[in-house]
Amino acid sequence: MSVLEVRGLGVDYDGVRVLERIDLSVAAGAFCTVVGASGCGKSTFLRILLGQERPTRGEVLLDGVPIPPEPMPDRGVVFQKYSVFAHLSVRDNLALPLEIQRARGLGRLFGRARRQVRAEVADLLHRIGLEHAGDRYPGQLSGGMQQRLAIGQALVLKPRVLLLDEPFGALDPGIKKDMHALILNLWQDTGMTVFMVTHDIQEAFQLGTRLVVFDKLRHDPHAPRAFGATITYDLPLRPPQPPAADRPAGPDPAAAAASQPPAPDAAPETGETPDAAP
Amino acid sequence: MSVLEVRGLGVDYDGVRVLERIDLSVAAGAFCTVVGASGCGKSTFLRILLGQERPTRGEVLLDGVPIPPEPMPDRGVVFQKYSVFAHLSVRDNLALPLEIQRARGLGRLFGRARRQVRAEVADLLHRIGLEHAGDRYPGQLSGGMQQRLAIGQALVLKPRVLLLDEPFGALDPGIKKDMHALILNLWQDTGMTVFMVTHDIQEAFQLGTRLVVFDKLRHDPHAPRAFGATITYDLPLRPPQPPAADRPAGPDPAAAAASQPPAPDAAPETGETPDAAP
Amino acid sequence: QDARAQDRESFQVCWSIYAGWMPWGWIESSGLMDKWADKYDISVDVVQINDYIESINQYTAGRFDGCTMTNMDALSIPAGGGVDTTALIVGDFSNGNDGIVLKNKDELSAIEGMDVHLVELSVSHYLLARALDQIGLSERDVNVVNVSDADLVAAFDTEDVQATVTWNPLLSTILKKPEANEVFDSSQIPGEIIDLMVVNTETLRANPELGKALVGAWYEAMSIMSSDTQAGRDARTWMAEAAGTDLRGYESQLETTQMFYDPAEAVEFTRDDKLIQTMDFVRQFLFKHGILGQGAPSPDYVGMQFPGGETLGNTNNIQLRFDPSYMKMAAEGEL
Amino acid sequence: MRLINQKPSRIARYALGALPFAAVLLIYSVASKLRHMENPQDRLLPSLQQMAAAVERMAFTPSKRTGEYTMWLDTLASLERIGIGMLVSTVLALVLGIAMGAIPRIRATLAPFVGAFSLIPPITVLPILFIVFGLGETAKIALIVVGTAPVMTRTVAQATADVPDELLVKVQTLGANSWQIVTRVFVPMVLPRLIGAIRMGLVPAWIFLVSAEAIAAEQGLGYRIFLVRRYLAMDVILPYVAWITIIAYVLDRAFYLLSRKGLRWAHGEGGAL
Amino acid sequence: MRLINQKPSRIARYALGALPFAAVLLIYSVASKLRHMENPQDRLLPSLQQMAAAVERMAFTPSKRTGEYTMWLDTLASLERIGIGMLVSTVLALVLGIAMGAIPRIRATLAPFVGAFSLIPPITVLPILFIVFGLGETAKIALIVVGTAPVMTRTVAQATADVPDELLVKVQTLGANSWQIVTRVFVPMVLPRLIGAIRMGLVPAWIFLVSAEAIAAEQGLGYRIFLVRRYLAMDVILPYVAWITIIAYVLDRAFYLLSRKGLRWAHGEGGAL
Ligand SMILES: Nc1ncnc2c1ncn2[C@@H]1O[C@H](COP(=O)(O)OP(=O)(O)OP(=O)(O)O)[C@@H](O)[C@H]1O
Ligand SMILES: Nc1ncnc2c1ncn2[C@@H]1O[C@H](COP(=O)(O)OP(=O)(O)OP(=O)(O)O)[C@@H](O)[C@H]1O
Ligand SMILES: [Mg+2]
Ligand SMILES: [Mg+2]
Repeated sequence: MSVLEVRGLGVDYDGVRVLERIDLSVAAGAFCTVVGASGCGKSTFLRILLGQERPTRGEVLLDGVPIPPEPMPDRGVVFQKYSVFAHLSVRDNLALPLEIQRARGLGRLFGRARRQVRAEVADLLHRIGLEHAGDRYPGQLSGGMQQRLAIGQALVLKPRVLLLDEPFGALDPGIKKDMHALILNLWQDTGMTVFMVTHDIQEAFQLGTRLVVFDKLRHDPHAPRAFGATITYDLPLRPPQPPAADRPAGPDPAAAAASQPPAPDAAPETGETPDAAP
Repeated sequence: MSVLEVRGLGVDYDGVRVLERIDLSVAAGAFCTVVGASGCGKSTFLRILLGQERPTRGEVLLDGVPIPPEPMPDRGVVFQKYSVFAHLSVRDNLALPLEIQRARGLGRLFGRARRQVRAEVADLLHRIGLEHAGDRYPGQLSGGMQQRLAIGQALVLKPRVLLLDEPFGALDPGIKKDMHALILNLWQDTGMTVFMVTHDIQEAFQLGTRLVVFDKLRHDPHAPRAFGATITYDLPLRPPQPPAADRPAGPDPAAAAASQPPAPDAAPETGETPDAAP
Repeated sequence: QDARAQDRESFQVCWSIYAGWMPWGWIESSGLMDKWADKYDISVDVVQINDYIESINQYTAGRFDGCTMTNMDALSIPAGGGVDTTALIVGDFSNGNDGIVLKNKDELSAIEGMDVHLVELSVSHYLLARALDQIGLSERDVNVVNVSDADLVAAFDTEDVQATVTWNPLLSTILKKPEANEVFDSSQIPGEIIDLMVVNTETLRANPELGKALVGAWYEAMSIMSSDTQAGRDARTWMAEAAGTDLRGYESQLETTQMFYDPAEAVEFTRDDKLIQTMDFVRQFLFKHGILGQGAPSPDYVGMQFPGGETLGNTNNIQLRFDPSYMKMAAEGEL
Repeated sequence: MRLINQKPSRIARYALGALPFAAVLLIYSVASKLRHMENPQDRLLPSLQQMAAAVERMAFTPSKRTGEYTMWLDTLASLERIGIGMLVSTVLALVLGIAMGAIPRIRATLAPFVGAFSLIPPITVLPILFIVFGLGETAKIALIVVGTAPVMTRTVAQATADVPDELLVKVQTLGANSWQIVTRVFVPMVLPRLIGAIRMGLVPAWIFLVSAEAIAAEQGLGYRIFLVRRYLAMDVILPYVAWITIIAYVLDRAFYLLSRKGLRWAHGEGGAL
Repeated sequence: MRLINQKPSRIARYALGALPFAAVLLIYSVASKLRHMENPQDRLLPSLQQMAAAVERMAFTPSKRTGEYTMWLDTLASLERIGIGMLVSTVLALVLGIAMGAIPRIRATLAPFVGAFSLIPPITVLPILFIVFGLGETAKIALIVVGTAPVMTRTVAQATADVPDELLVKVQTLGANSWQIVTRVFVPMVLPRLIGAIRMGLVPAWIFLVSAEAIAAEQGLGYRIFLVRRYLAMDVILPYVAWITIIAYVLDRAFYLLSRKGLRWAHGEGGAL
């Protein structure tokens, strides 16, 4: 059962072909990792999936229906930076999606409704390990804590698909390990479909149920900009997880991925957890 | 023969003790890596070595002489960010130190003298792998290229000591590998003494001839701010290299460090070298 | 359709701060205006505007039904701009209130070749032209430099200014400087710089009560302020303070202002043929400086009407009327 | 040690800061004394005592005409005008600026016009302003608004356009409609720069206030300065100017503190002058 | 689709941008027509033809008195004043601003004073400017400088203080002395914000130019506007105001392009309005 289907997708920018002939069909519960050279169009592809931009050719279907040409809550996203709101405390960042859903006018709740929302996000706050930092502003958090918050915020509305654009690219290795465990746990619990662009091949192999490689297949030395990148490899790594609801209780692939032998660059935690600093 | 000597160093900030009783004696040609929890005072220690700040107690000697209370060309530095000049092209960034030395008035050379300086830095430009990007501005470079430039710039004047504050903290693992090779090569060629703060323990072990760990030794739960951090471990990893000039031709420790089995997180180069992007 | 020509009940007139017009402020604040307006079943607002030119511009643009201004400005701005205007009250004429001041020289003829600082195209400019005329010089023999009235007093303190023409209270402030010499003043061309309250002719025709109320209030104020009673002193003190000075300062300004406290004198002044001659000087001056109406082909372009049906200029384009009939009513106690 | 590394102590900082003020006062006193020696009735540079007397008269003695304290009356009138003017400008800047920054159609429509409009020196079109807005309080407030709102609007529009695209995409994936994006993202994120714009705008606001009051007013700080200028009463003008400066300074600081306290998130790092 | 996502095409953008200008022109024409129906000699809102005739007279017909073309003469005189004034302000801002931003002692000394000084409305202290600078060109230029330099200085000082500490440490480890740090780091890094400050400063500069030319001028755009205001010649004033606006716009764009071309490094990303 494929959640996301991409058919004959192509993107040109000002006449330069960036992506071409991309066909992809992603099953529900898959964890797709995407790698490719810098500038080959990975972020562009993600922007198309988001609906932030429209493809020059081809179409994208979500659950069989063409996606609307703008971002919607069925597709969550985490970028490398600017993914959380600097003017809201950690707690308010998590409450924001619910406030937006419930207060269609101002987008802001008051009194009991507000307390209610805050109570609802308390569990999530705990799961992303920020319960002690609930009242801090993002500017007072480390990079790792900010990305944890960004992921948490993207998950509040339980999107069908979560899109990640190099979410851990700027983090220290030790912190990265933490984040991998966190994202695998959340993916496993929610049963959502994940699309993650990364520069770290090891990360791509370790996390994904499927690895997608973008590259230029054809190259004309006389017209280097004539051809765009497409999908050159598409490796299944492990079976996607069944949707959270009807998943068997047996050993699950995500847990398996998480319990791989620890990577040898395992650095000790040097203070990026909220309490380590004096 | 110790280049750098730290005696009974202590630092208070507004009555809060950050560092205390630090004694350290570093041999010429050592590659000291420094690790420690976030906020324990590693950057503070580096600022003291730089002369940017004065210690509350104790003293720092360079070649047996107390360091002047401000940064000087005998101690080079590379920070995690803001280490190169955004308004100068790559080539001009490298030429800047020489221009400053030779034009004590304006700090700017013209005509022949200028061409001469540019020729002098051509080799360095090549060694840091930026010869194709010589005319670009730092804003047009990737993070890795910027740090390569920063290191190159810091080395132009051949400082006695090079101080690095998490220079590779913001880079992708693949790029990091490159940078490790680069810094080891340069260290080896120049025979300078290196001090490098890092969060990445693996990096610390892999590069250093000596590993210094900062931590709080004493902790009073009733006055958590009463005691500062000091050096808790000081592990020799391999012998420091002899000064570049009188070094024997035999196998050298830096090369040994560089030829350790490749780390398993070896990611393929995804475009951070100057030519990879289309 | 024309709002000005309609029968209305509420009116606005404006005035600006000047010795001869200070009574208007007092008329408004003391309730005299309301008293007279009530008598004719209308309401009249007397509004203070600090910038003299702006007050005339606003009147010309139609925002006010009446405004205080000099005979010269009445001809050049509203009349020249096609707003048919009637001089309702001839309040005073400048009798020394305007003067030419030289530094360290006491002969008018010394002005030849000098930079003369003044408000260009104002009555000062006119005074200068008339003064030069009398000693056989013309404007060509001096260099006129424009200075805004707000800056004039301070400007006189600088080396650059050796000659200036201005009016009170700037004049008296300047004359306090030891090196300042007044070499010519408006008392030497008596009756040529006249301070008026003008109203829109169409409005006045449709609403004669406005004229009656204004004139009635004005002459009641005149009789009070000219009296040597406590009420008179109080009124003058009020005016002095509103003018930014004290009673003594204000009274010295009044000394060089030929006030027509008695309406009969004003009527007589208006009927005198000398007025026609004065206005002829004025229109020649304006025409020469290109400010008598838009693209005026000759000094006759704008017509003026005087008491007894006499006219000056184009009778098909009468825009400025001297009409003593309301003042006459006051003189005869008919208000 | 290099000059840039020589940091004065706290006390030295205060002493140095007071220096130029003391110098100006000294120069003024000497110049005033010299002029008075030449002409005892000089009005241009009154002595400090004369100014003190004028303040005593204007601020602490009831006016004979109205029985009120002139300087306070003037201050209140001016503050009211500048307050309303800046309020209107702020609202305009916020509404138009965010609309321009956020909605491409509105930006395309208004940006060139606001850009051109902000370059018109308002005092040159005073007659038209007065005709449109009348001569009452509205005109004076309108002059302040016309003089400050366009630049403030441009600042807010730029701040709105500077909100990173990532945040806009993110909030859309959280289901926000355009209006919610305005209330929950644009308005709060733009506030620090709006306060900055208000602080910048207060400088021209005072200038326009003074100009407006010089043309049509019966009280106000600018009016009084205009009125006594014809007598060159610098003993009144200078204290009034100093008073205006003090008020302006206090307002500026107040907005700065408001921003620091109320928008802590925006003042994470970097010192301001 | 959400409003913030609806992007007009290139052509639509131009059309929308022209809209408000067209609307103003239309409203003006109608208002002018109405007033002329009432009074054919109305001067407040001259018709477009009347303004064209005035421009013809002022710009393309030699003056009867001097044989010169009034409008060009006025333009040259004003441009010279504003040019010199802004040059002086720029130099002052650069020198004082960098000194204040870079050298702690100078900052401690000058920052409070410049801060206070920038809040004084300069037109209120004109008499003092006169005694210091006389009445000639110097005084007019001084008014522009006094009106623009303090704010520009503050901007440059802030920009200087914003140069990251890391860069200062780095350049010191390269052996630079204070003066070299100024020439090689502060000046070039501050230039983009200096150009920004000049663009911001040009708005009040025009206002002060117009005020300055009221002092004692014989030509200049502001002088002419002031003069013809005496007979409500809006047919001259309005084209002059439009002309000032056009000049101001061209200058603003020129500085913007200068910054984009000359300081490419500073315009890496982000669009400006
Ligand atoms: N808005 C745009 N207009 C024109 N060209 C664009 C635009 N956005 C991206 N590009 C070009 O499209 C290509 C793909 O860019 P994209 O950001 O998708 O690459 P990427 O694979 O995400 O790279 P990276 O790994 O560096 O993030 C690049 O060559 C880029 O220059
Ligand atoms: N200028 C200062 N004034 C007051 N406290 C300071 C100052 N600079 C640093 N500190 C404090 O001193 C301590 C040490 O800071 P420092 O930056 O040296 O830590 P660090 O070990 O480099 O941390 P990290 O690993 O996060 O870079 C911290 O608690 C910090 O809050
Ligand atoms: Mg990308
Ligand atoms: Mg640190």
